[in-house]
Amino acid sequence: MTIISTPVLILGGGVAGVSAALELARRGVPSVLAEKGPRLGGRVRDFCCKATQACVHCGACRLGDLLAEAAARPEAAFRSLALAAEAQREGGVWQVELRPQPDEGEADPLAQPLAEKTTVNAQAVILAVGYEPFDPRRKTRFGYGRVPGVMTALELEAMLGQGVLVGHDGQPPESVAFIQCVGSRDESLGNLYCSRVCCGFALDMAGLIKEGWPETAVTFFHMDVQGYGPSWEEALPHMRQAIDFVRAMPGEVSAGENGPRVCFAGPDGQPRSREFGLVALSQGLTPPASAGALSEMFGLNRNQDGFLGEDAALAVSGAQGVFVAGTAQGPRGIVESIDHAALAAGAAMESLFRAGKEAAHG
Amino acid sequence: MARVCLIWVERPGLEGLDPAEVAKRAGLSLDPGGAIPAAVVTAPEWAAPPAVRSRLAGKPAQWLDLAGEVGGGPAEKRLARAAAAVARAAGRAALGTLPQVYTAQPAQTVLVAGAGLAAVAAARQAGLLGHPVILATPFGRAAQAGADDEAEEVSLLAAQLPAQVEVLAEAELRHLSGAAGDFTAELQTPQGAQLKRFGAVVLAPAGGYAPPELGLDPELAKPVADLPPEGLAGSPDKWLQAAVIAGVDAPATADAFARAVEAALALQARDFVQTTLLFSEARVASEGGERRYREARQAGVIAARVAAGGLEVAQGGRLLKWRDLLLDEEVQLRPDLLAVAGPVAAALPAFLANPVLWPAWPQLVPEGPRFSGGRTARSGLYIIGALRGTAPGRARRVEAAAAAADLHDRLTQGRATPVPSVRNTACASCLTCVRVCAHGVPRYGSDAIVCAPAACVACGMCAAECPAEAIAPPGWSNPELIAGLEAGLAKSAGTKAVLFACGQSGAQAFAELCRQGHEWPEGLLLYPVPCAGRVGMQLIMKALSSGAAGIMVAGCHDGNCRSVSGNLRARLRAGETAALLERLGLGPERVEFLHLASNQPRRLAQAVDRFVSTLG
Amino acid sequence: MRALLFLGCTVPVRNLNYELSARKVAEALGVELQDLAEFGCCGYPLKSTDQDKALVIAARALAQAHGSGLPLVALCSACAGTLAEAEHQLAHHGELRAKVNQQLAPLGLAYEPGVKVRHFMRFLLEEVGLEAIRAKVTRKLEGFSFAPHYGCHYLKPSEITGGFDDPEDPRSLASFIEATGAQAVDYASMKECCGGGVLGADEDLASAMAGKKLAELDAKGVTALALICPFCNVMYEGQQKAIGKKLDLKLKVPVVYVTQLLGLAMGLSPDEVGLKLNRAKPKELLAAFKS
Amino acid sequence: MISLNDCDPGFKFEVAAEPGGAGIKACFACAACSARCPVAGHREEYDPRRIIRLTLLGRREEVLSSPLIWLCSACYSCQEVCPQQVRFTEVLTAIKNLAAKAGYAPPSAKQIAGLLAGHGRLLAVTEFENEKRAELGLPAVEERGADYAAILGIAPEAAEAGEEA
Repeated sequence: MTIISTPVLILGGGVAGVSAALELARRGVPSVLAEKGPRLGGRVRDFCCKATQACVHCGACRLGDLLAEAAARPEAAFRSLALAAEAQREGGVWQVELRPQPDEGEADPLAQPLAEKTTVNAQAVILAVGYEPFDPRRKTRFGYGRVPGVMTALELEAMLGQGVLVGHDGQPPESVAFIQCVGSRDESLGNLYCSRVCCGFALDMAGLIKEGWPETAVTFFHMDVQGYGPSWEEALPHMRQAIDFVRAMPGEVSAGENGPRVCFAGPDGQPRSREFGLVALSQGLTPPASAGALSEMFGLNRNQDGFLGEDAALAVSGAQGVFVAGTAQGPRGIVESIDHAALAAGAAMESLFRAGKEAAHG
Repeated sequence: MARVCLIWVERPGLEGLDPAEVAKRAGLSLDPGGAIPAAVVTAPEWAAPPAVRSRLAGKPAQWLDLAGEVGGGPAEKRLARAAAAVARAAGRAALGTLPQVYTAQPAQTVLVAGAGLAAVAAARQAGLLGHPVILATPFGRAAQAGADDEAEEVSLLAAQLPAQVEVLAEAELRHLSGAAGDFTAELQTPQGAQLKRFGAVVLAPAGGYAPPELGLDPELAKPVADLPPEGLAGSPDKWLQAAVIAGVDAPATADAFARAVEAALALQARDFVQTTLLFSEARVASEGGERRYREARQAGVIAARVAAGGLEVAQGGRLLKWRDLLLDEEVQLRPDLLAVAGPVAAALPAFLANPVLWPAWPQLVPEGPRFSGGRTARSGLYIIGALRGTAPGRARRVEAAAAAADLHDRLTQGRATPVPSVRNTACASCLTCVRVCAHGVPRYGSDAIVCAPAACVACGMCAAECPAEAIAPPGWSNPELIAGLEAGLAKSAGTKAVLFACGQSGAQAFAELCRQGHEWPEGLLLYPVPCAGRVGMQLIMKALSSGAAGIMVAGCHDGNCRSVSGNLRARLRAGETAALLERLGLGPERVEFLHLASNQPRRLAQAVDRFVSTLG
Repeated sequence: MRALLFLGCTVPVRNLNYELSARKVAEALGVELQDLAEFGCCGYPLKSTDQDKALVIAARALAQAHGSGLPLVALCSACAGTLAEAEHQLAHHGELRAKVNQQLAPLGLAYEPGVKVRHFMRFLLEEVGLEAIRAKVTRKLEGFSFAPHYGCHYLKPSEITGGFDDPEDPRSLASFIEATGAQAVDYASMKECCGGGVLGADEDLASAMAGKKLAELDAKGVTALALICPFCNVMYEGQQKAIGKKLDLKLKVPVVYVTQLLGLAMGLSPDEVGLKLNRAKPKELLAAFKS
Repeated sequence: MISLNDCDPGFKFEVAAEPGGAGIKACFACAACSARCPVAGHREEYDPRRIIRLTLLGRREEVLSSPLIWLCSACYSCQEVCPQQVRFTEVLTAIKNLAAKAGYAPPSAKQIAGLLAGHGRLLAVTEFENEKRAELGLPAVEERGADYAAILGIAPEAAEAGEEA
């Protein structure tokens, strides 16, 4: 059993966690970051660049900068394969037990694998454990896992990242459909929130498809196109020309003769169906799988959507020296997550400052 | 010329390379220990053992991330690649190094000009980080906020301002120039005007709401924040009709939509008031936005989607007409009450509107992923809150926190902020550098170019464009770059090609490919540069004349350059060089620019393979 | 194992084959069905014009069932759905319960929560289990193919049915069919509604709705369409000829009840499962079981 | 041309106050219901979303008098796919109840109460039926019309009359 002491412990090594470590370093505050997996970078590691004629501001490339800076900052120590299993607070200090996770042999040069059970004594803790993509199997009607050619937007992303686009029959599809809000804006699932990033994410991918496979027709099933920055509003009219925007939530995706068949209502309210070579489900962002355990461990509330941190001002007030950064707190994009980590880091620093002052006066 | 030694630091990716053999091939001696005049180290500075770092303090050392340059393939090939990279670095190390000369210490005081949550939060954070802060507010006290901020929250935060924060009441920022470490600001207060020097400046002017231009009668149409008195209600026989407009010409921002929904809810809650919410897209991408939108519908608000630009406004808003998209029928409404939601906005400070002194807004505040968190292209200047269109609340706190940390880092981490060296003997005061530097580093002093002490990001655009070779960030002058280029090309085998790779994109992608064991074409010399913008025509021509058959420049995608236009400039120069080659009959295909992101290694590998194969 | 049987309006008058086969299958599986003697209409037909009264009618049946302490099973999907929904509503809303009981009082009845209402097939699935059913199969219906029709109220609304089978990807009837050794056919219009609900309001519409499935299965060629609801039967069997005429199609889609298939597979004779009473006769099946 | 000033803002609340009607106001017009409606597939003029819309706008008479509301087959497809839990099948039941109160129920619907009051069921059971049942070894079925007549508040004679009508 090893014992480490640090002003701040960060749980989660995705962009938010790494950013939090860097933000603390920029403030001169040392930290220890514990990532349960073998590598830093989280889900963003699997995201591809979606620039076509120009950068679309997705921010996926920022991971490179972050990791490069992280490597050069002596204030931040990174531990991989380290899972927080227990935590208790004593005398204003969190004692968090990290347990080593099985090594799958994918070591990250920036992180040191946790060798043994370790207790970290930290004055503040930042939870940056990310999100869980909605499991589209819960929306049986969209055919995921049953209908060939139906995939998640993340799976499509991985494919596009390899420069490949194949549909239900293993061939480049003549048409691609995106179905938005799968798992978002859905009272029947209890997910009564917009996942914020999916419109931009899907349309950026649509742009990539139109660039790489110009003959492919793209249809975008949606309810409302969400904003994504000023240049986005300028780009939307062009997208509307290149892509078929259908304002309707499809009723069902079933196996058709030539690929997945999407049934939806036309502008006249009449049901119709169309077959696509590939259907991508833009699954929403849901609270991290560990949200329940962490909220219990750290005595932290969850907001009404189930994400960590109930009070909007939590990142400042930081009850008990626990702060939340990135998508663990709610759906947000990559750049937003990076910046959100600055708020958590700033708040953590303030809590150290306050604790220091109290100690000096006490 | 100093004799250069190779200091071998073993790193993942360097396995199987024999240090002695690499040194021999590169024409260096392997570190004999003890005092040495100059060195190439096979690791980035942060990864080298402390002993090596202290040994080399003040020495001309080239910290080479060799593992990010070699790649995979047969041992012989990897050896050749390593030797070329080491030779390239040695070429520069051999020139020795200039001691860093600081013309001025960066000023540490931070100016926060503005009011409201963003301003107070930024002042507070910067103060906590130990900076003296002047919070110049247009109001009588720090706690006062613009129309777009929650007054209570601002008061709460203002009450917690640390002692380092000095509040300058009723102050106006009249003039601003300079960059990080050396801003000059003219502040007008009731006590008179004062000129002060600041290390960093945060602009966070008080904001308000900008109502959309719909030809509405201001007597009828009120901002959503300004709803009619509570008592106003209809009767069972005569319901009052209220309308709330939330972005019908162009979709509302999520923030404006949320405020419109709140207003609609408030109106609908009154007795016998029927509220219709008009919008073109339901922008629910805000925390709790979807929930409140549903709440409003549940309360009885009629959600009316109008095609963008499809709202017909007559009689100043007393008659509204639109087509109901679901029924495909015309609908009209004569509202008794009308509330309008617009995006947050703040007036552009007058000095920023001066096109001679300040770049246009899109160049100053580029909308790229590298300019979030309040950052602007001008080093040390942060624009946050309403002026940037940032939604009230947490998003402004985020910006304030990010800006404070960034400015602190910039003003205190001397090693990260080199000051360009200017050879005044060569300088013709043509102001090219002043013009091309996006970060505002060089400015014309009384008789020479002077550089802000904490502003340079070493993109090297000044050096690339300076016709007199008079200015360069330390380590990136033409002689240094060319020495490396020549030395590296001399050790490259086969068909020689140079890949100039931007540190934000190309070089990162290259290193990633090396980690994956990618085998690079023989004769390819990687030349990492801080920004593609450093690669001017001269460097390209020099590479060609030093034996390279082709030059590829890999820079960021449009709109993703840390220095705003380094990528575009590089592409322009590559194009010009290619055109010149064509005129000379040498073939324009020898020079190519590649747009790239750091996470596009595959694209880089394919482009390089294709490029090199065409060189024959 | 015992259960209370609720027959409803249609089954005991028009679908004796269904009733017969269900009773025999229950017996073979060791399920003792006790008749709810006072049964009548479940209230469903009245819902569209007066759902308050419909609820009281449903509550009447539930009140009568309560004393037995047995789970209530219905052969008709609409009955099962209506009674389950009424139970759900009344159990959860005290005020509603009081109001309903006021109206039941003159009949000497009082509703009390606690009757578990299920469709007969669901009851078999959950209480007997496919394993036990397979164990009773003595005569595999190999070589035959049946297209299951789930209908609407057997599965939906899933809030009431509790999602025992996924309405979007239903499997339960197919698993019964497969338990008999026959092939369960997957087909495009499997989830379509029979249209029975609008037969009274608009016969053309109802015919068009039922016709869609009949036309697909006619073209596909299955041994029979397999049902579990007398309402659906009205459309697919009772109206088949009329629908064919209306749509100008020669429809010849045999129709059976799933309970009949289970019975045959368990060794019951065609007569015992009332196969004679089927009007859209499953000729292949009849031929095979002639002897 | 619809004038919102001439619509009945109270109509949606009226529908919502009926049992099962509460979900109507939650609709955000995603059209999933229309996509899955089997009736819409056969009847061009039938569109669940349209009925919801007209109700929300307060077109009381237009909705209640529309013969379209009686075309729902109550298959619950719309209810299952609705992401906002509008429960349109139940909402439409609420609307039909209001329409019936306003006297708009179609003849076929009107007969039902009479049948139930007369026989306690939709289909009469005579001796003929019970004989047939007996042949097959099935227990006899009794009519329980009186209970139903009492619940429905219809005198048995009136029930008979209704049936004949």
